[in-house]
Amino acid sequence: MIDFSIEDETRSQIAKVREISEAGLKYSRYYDEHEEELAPNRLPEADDFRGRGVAGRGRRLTATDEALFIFERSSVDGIPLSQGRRDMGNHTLDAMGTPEQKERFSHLSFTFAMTEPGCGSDTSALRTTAELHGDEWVLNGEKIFASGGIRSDGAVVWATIDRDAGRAAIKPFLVLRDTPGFSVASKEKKLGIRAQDTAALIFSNCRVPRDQLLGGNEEVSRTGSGGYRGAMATFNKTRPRVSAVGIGHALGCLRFCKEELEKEGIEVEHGPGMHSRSAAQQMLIEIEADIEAASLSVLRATTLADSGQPNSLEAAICKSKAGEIARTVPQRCLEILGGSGLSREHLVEKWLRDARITDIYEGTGEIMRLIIARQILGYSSEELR
Amino acid sequence: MIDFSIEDETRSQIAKVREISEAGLKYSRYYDEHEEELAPNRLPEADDFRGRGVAGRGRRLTATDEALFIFERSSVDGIPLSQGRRDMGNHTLDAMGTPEQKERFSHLSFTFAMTEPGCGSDTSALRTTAELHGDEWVLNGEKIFASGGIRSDGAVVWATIDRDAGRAAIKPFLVLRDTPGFSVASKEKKLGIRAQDTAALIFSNCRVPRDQLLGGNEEVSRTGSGGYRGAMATFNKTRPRVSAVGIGHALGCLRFCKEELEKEGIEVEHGPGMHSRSAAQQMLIEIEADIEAASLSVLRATTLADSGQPNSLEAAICKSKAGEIARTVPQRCLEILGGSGLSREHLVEKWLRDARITDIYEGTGEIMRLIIARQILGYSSEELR
Amino acid sequence: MISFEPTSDQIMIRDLAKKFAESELREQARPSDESSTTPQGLLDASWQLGLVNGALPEAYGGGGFDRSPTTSALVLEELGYGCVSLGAAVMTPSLFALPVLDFGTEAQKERLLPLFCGEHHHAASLALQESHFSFDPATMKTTAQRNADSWSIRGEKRMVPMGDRASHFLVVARVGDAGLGNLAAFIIARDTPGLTIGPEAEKTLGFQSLTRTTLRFDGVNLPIDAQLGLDPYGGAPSRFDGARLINSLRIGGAALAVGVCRAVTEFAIDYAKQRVAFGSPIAQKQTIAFMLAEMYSEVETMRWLVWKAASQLEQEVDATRAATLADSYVSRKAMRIADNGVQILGGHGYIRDYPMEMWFRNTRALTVLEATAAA
Amino acid sequence: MISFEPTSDQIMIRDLAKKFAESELREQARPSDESSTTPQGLLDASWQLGLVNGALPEAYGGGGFDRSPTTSALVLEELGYGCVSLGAAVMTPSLFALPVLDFGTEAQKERLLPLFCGEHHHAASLALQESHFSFDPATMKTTAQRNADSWSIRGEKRMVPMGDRASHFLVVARVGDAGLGNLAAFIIARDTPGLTIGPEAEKTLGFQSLTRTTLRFDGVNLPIDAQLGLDPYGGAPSRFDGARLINSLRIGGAALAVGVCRAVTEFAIDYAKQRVAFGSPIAQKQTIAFMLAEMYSEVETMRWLVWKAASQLEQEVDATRAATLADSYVSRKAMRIADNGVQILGGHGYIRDYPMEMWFRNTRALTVLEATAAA
Repeated sequence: MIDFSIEDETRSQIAKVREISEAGLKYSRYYDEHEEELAPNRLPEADDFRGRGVAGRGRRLTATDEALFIFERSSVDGIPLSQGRRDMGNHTLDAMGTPEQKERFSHLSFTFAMTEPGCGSDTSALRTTAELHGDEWVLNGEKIFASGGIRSDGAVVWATIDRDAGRAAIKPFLVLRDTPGFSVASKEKKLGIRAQDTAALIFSNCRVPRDQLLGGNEEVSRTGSGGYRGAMATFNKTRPRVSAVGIGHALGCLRFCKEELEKEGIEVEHGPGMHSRSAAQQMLIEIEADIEAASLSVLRATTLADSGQPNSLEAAICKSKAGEIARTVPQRCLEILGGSGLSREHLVEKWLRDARITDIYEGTGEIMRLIIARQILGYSSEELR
Repeated sequence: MIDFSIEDETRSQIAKVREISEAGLKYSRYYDEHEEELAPNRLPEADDFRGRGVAGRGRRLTATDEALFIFERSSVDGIPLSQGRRDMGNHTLDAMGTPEQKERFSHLSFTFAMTEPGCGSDTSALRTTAELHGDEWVLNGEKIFASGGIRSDGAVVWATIDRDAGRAAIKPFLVLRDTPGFSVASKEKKLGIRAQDTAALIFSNCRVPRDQLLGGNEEVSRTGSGGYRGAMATFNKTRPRVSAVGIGHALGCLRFCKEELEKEGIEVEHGPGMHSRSAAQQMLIEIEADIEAASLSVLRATTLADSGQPNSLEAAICKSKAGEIARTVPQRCLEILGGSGLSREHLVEKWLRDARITDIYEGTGEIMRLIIARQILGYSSEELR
Repeated sequence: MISFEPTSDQIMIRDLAKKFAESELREQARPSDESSTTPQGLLDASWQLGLVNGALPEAYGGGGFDRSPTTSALVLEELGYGCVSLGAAVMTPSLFALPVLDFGTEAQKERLLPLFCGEHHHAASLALQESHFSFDPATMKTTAQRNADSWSIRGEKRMVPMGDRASHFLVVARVGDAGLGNLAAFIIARDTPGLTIGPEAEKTLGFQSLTRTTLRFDGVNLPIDAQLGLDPYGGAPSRFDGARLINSLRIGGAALAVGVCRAVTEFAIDYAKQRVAFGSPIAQKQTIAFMLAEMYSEVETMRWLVWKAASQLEQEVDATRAATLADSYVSRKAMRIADNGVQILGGHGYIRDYPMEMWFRNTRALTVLEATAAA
Repeated sequence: MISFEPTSDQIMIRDLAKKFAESELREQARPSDESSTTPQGLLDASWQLGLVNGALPEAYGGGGFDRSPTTSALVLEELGYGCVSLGAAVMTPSLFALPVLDFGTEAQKERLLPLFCGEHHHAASLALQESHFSFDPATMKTTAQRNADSWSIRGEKRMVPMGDRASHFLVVARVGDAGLGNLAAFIIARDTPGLTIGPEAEKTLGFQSLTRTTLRFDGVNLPIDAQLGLDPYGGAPSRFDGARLINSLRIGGAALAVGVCRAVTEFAIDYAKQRVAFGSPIAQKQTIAFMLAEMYSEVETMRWLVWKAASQLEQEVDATRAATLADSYVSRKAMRIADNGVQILGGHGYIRDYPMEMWFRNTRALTVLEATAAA
């Protein structure tokens, strides 16, 4: 049955998410302005919620519930009281790891190290190499834009085991933090998401046990796309999540606008038509509609995932929509708020900066449209590039 | 000196253009609804203006004045009281004809026959052939979307004299209406511009005197782009003109909106900011700004032409801008006007249909952006396609 | 719980509508548009599908399926896919029958609903749109004045669908100050004194195959029980809910828009894969491919907005927010999709040999008209 | 007659500004942004170019060039190209001096303009922006109350540029009902009792290298002749024209925006031609190439709108329409250009190693702030 209602239990969990998020709010601006500091894995306020945690503790969260929680958390701001033991690389471990690897490593957090200075979405240009020397892989190369690259316990590093073999030879390796030859080159200074430790990583003759090739498949298939499929499986899970983050910030901006304008006597009513609205009211309704649309596209992708259906098209669609609204909504809200909205007294300007990453990381909007177009047109990556 | 003021003399000419255009207004809807009829070359009202004509009679019009007149005429509607003796092919004659050809043919009107069923902007795919048999060119092929293709005295027909030689072998030929083998296949039924006779033309063993190859150059240069340059010279003149037509219609829509809403008590004031405006007022100001922007881009292209400077980049820019606003402004005006705006009692719905061609003919908006991109990036058509 | 899955019953009805849309509507769309007529034969044929009477209770002779706005949304998308204008024509009787079902008194239902449960097509309609350009349902100008034992209606309605053959009209009028809460609806038979219909059909940009006329009310006098939802002997306030009606209309129109946009996108995809320029299909140019990707994505997204609003209507929670958001989003995106459809076809999008120019006109008309369909 | 050609004098001044922008402003932009400071050395260096005092009459010690809004537009574009925030800082004294020149009484000019004609940089500023989110100059809340022989100012101004070092402020306040016609401007010295400055600099999204502070007026009492343009002994109405001032500010801000957008476009073009993906420079992908084409086209078009409005200001015809249209167009397009600039650079547009993210922040700030520069 077509249904968009949220069950009472989920509603109360969302309310709890909100409460927890509000408790972390006092750190939002601090870590935005002190990017050189790494927030502790557990903030003091976390203790207040010990044992009262939402979801994820007892039963397994659905992707849909998770998206709803992320909307809420990011609309407040999104500094987590306690850093989870999961990072983007963990999704790759889930998707590609052997049972043994999952058993050994799932309690650790792994950053996802794919992008290189000369290679973004075009993974065939990847230059980091892994050579098998006896029972060890020797990794050499440089990675950038690794989120959580300083804090995490290790990295899922994408490297080629045969530079002549193209994408088929690209494989993910689990590399633990203390492995000799694994070092942090720098922590990026960014427009936004400054509380997140985005790092450039260097692998210099970094020796990794042979069984830490994720999935264990050492073959270079001539037809397949190698580890790329694993990267895709990762993205199908993480794209709806990062979409939800960006949408949450857009929602935060909208809420702020509406609350502040209400104080100044400007309220938005949904019923009357365009000719009964002021310019600001019209903009707010359009913004709200755009956010609603992007949110529904996320939920479409997560409900497919929850029922075990393929969702790579829908994950790309929601990422593309979310990227667009995460870019434009905070900008439009500032148009409504005018000069005073720019002030760092409020979070709108921070959400504008934070949300801007949505259309960039985990594949830009352009890459999303490429993925969508290939699927709906039935074109290979050779036919549409 | 940077100056955007219009001289008094030009102003009074514009007023006359308006008067003449209003006299033709009664035919607008008629020929829109009776597309099977060809409007006479001279409407009865033309007599009222005999000898009182604007510009173009005595002195040579600048392209800038012409653009200003077209804005005005198309904002009223644009049915001309008397069909000029010039059609798009005449611009090619001006640009490429030998002095003898100009002398012999300038008093006639020529449609511009380039597009074919399987070939739009990609002229290298052109299939119409011209073979030299003795002292005559024998033309064979089919042309579509020839504006004025029924009314004009002849056609400038683009054909290849060597199908293996690519664009360099494409040449324009002057073909008079009564030449055996030249026939009209059909008159197109269109979304808009129904008063214009857009035709599909057939050339079947159509024999044309050898000296009617425009410009007379029978060589196929290995490096040049052949007659293509002549087509470009044509477009650099006609693109600002057709841009002005589309902008004029957009202006007509805006005027209608403002006048009608004023009657209903809704007025647009420019001074106060966004928070003092209604949704409709805000839309109208944005529409007005968009029209102003596109108009200025036309004037930029025409002033360059008037001072003998190259303007192919600016002609593409203005066509691209005009195409966009000619598409969107009537649509947005209908959003403001609501259901009643759809009625054929008013001209807005006609302008929406008429103006929609602006972003299609003489190169789509996509082709314009390709031209702009190549120029600003310094890329050849091989490097950016 | 959040779910995007129609029930199997809904899928059955949708598929029925889809088949009809792909054959009948598609086939008759262009000739009907060119001749500005609504073919009665098509309406009669559609009647056999039970799209209008299926949702009416068996007690009045209907099909007895549940009255379901989500089912309506599914059906309307398919009809819009076939031809948005003929699709709206097919569903025009619902514009009358569904409000009667939703808001009517028992007496009104007993009197009127059986009209739609016969073997033959029965035309009735809804009159909402008005002449002035700043029209908004909340501030409409047609008024109903209550007298001792009658109502007096004054005003003018435009673009009333099927005004040429409707036996009854549901006329929405204002009974107080501005606001959707002060709207009332009145049942007016075709031959009521003071009501002037047409006489000419209105000529408009799109929707040519759906005959529309003007209605003028020069102090039309109506009995008290002509007010929808008001039992003159019951004493209770009217059951009519203007906001709910407007929501239902906004959602219905948006559902049609999803359909026509799906048609546009599908056609543009096929065309772009066939049409060769510069040595390869234009679908292989990034610009065209990305346009198509965006069109496809928006059609999906528009649908979810419509479904969400429809499901709220169905669950009888206030759907005003959801309907307004769906309307806002769908109107903006639908026009862009239809416009891009024309652009992708270029000159071929501009001539009437292809359906694209018709879809373009119909979409522009659809998204500015109020009251084309009810969900 | 319509002409897009600057005079040779204008070209000379523009080139001077351009050279300064390309060297000094570009070099100091990032460190100033990161440290949130306006380097006094840069201001002093700029002073030697005569950008502020060049347009002041020789009678007051100025350069004696004609006061020309089109020249200002040319200069501001170049400064915006170098760094929109530092460029605005350099021109901040004009926000005070130009209105005094345009509207001041002879006595006010004699007293104040020489301040800007010395050898050393002199800071003064304009206070317009207010706290509330629905701020609009026409409906501002700061009021000036006329008493028998004094004015009393109440209210708060925000984001006042160079509030940390300005010797004088021109404060715009409302003296009647809403409307630009009821605005007046007042000359207030830094040490006036009742005026509270800052104390802290305001922290904002962009424009970090232009120090801005809050000004609070708790019943500041001013002599009658503190009103700009009013000769207390002349009896004539004030020469101050609020609409003209707002027009000048809107055009000035838009001119800066053209500059930063030109910088963004140029940088993005260079980057896209260098950056290789999928075997070729990304500039060869249609999507990126078309984005760049659009950015380039818009920068050109924005410039013409600014020039047209500036030329009307110069010819002393009412520039309200042209200024509003330029402001509307430029604000919308500038943000899109800066945003696309970030997008084209991808991750590299997001990190502070490149100037793009700074231009992005500055553009968003610029296009929502009032009063960043005067034309």
